[in-house]
Amino acid sequence: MAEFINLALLALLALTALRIIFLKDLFSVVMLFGIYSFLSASIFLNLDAVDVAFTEASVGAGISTVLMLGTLALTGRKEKASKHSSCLPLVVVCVTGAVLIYGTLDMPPFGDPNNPAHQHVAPRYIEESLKEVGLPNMVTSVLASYRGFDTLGEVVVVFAAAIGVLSLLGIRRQKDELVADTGLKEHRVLHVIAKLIIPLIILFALYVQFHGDFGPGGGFQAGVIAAAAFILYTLVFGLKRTFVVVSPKFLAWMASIGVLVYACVGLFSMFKGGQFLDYNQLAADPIAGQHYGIIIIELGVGITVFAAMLSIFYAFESQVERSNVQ
Amino acid sequence: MSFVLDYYNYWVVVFLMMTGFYIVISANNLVKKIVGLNIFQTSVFMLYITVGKVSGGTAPIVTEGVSLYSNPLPHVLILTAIVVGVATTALGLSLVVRIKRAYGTVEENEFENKDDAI
Amino acid sequence: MTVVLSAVCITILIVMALAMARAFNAKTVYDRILGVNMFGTKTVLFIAASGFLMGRPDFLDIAIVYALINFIGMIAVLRFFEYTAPIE
Amino acid sequence: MLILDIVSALLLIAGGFFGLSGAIGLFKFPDFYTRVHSASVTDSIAVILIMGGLLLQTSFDINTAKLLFIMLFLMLTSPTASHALAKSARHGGLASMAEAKMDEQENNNNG
Repeated sequence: MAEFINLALLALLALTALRIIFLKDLFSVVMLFGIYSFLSASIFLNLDAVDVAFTEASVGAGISTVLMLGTLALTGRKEKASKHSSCLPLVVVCVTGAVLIYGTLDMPPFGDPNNPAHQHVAPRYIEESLKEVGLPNMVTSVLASYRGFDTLGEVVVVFAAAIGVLSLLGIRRQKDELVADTGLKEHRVLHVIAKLIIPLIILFALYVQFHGDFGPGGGFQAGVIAAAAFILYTLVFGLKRTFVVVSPKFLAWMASIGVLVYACVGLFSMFKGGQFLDYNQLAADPIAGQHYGIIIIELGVGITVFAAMLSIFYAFESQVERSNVQ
Repeated sequence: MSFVLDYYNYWVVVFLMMTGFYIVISANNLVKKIVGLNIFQTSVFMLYITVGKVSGGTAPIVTEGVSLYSNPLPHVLILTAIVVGVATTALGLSLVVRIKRAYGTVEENEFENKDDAI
Repeated sequence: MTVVLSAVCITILIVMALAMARAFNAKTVYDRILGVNMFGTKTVLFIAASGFLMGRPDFLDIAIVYALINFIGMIAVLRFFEYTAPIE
Repeated sequence: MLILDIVSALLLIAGGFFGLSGAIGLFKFPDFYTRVHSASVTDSIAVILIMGGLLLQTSFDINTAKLLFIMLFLMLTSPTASHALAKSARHGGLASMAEAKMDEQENNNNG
């Protein structure tokens, strides 16, 4: 049954990608891209990558789609007909595709336990991580402990991207420039329901943040889900009212604090006499030290991702509202 | 049949990758190009996760009574790659917005002409 | 029970395919949004049902995220749709 | 235990049936507003039935709570989304079938 679901979902995914090529209405392209992300998340789930499915569903489908829609509101939704002939790209793509298909024939068969990928580092993670780190979720142990330095790099990349977007677009801080009642003000039912479910979303984000050690989830996903709650608030009630709740300046502080918390854990373990990000030094018992370390750095990741994603959204949304005023 | 099942995932990955590639090189509109880039990117994610799957295995979260788990390493790599991917997408989209403001268009051939005029 | 769950999974897959067909070829843009929305809610059900089918129902968190993001995406579409003139 | 299984199977099958009928309605109904009707009403009932069927298979643990949460969430958001969509369509000037017919008749009378 799992194989059948895999076949069917991949076929639907290929169809969606094919349809996106021929659509000229960019609004529809972005909506189909949302479907594409959802489908690929279901495929990840079916291939046992629970955490990846979680991230793709929240980050890929949610944030990218919202940002693309915001861009379309600024750039217009019609793609003009291209004047180039599409012959040359088609030939290039077909030749490259044929070469790659030829290359796949040398790949190990799908799902074989004797594949080279499963021989080298993975057995250690699978067999030892419960003893060494003490968390049931191997993905979290590898992410936060074994490859903690790598994850620090990723968090810095997210932080840098937020700085990049803010320096390119900037958030309008003058309150007068924003209209008092933007957002979907005609939709009364939406106002009531949004007020009802936003607390539920934040609650769920906290659950994901702190349950990530035992089930799917963790800082990246929790940060995005918490940001999604405020994005929903902005979409329904307008940017001006959201600025009262979470101001852009506060977010800038939060984003840096998250990275600093992460890096400080590393420095603290060095101070205790271990290597950078060596959590065993954080407490007398190595396992307890690992637990403290992972909880704190996941919190740092969550705070940074939340602040970075929300400020990126603020930047786009303030552009949209400004262009709407003019 | 088992030959097809063994390689089906890889073929779909190649197809998606080429679809994304085609959109990137043939589309005229910058937003559509970014959508193409994202499709390309997702196909790479799919390749990694396909490699990490073990038949009969289950998700790499320790539970009682399960001994065969899928490979957790590709999952970690892709999890962070997705978040970074969104960060780069956001940066690309903000560049598109700036291009629209500077040139008044996001169609590739149109602002190329304007560049010549300047 | 496995038979029933498989049947339900396949039915939901068919419904997803139909909703997708609606989103691919729609007379108005609203029909397209409707198809996308229906696809989203049916995916939530699919994930829940397939979790029980595979015998590891502890991944329902992902279904919750789907439901949540689907709603937010829908609201975002309606919100930004106001700023763009319809062409269909 | 057996009775619970049978009830759960019945609920699941009924849910699948309603989902399918909604999807067919998406193609068969004549105008947008009737299509919203077919999609959203069957959506709600399919959610209740399928989630109910799955609830009977849990052994009252955290999965039960999560299923209830999903159900509550979908019951709140799915009708709201349909309502907002229909309202936007109305606001955007999309005519229903009856209105389109009336317009046509008026044009015929005038012409």
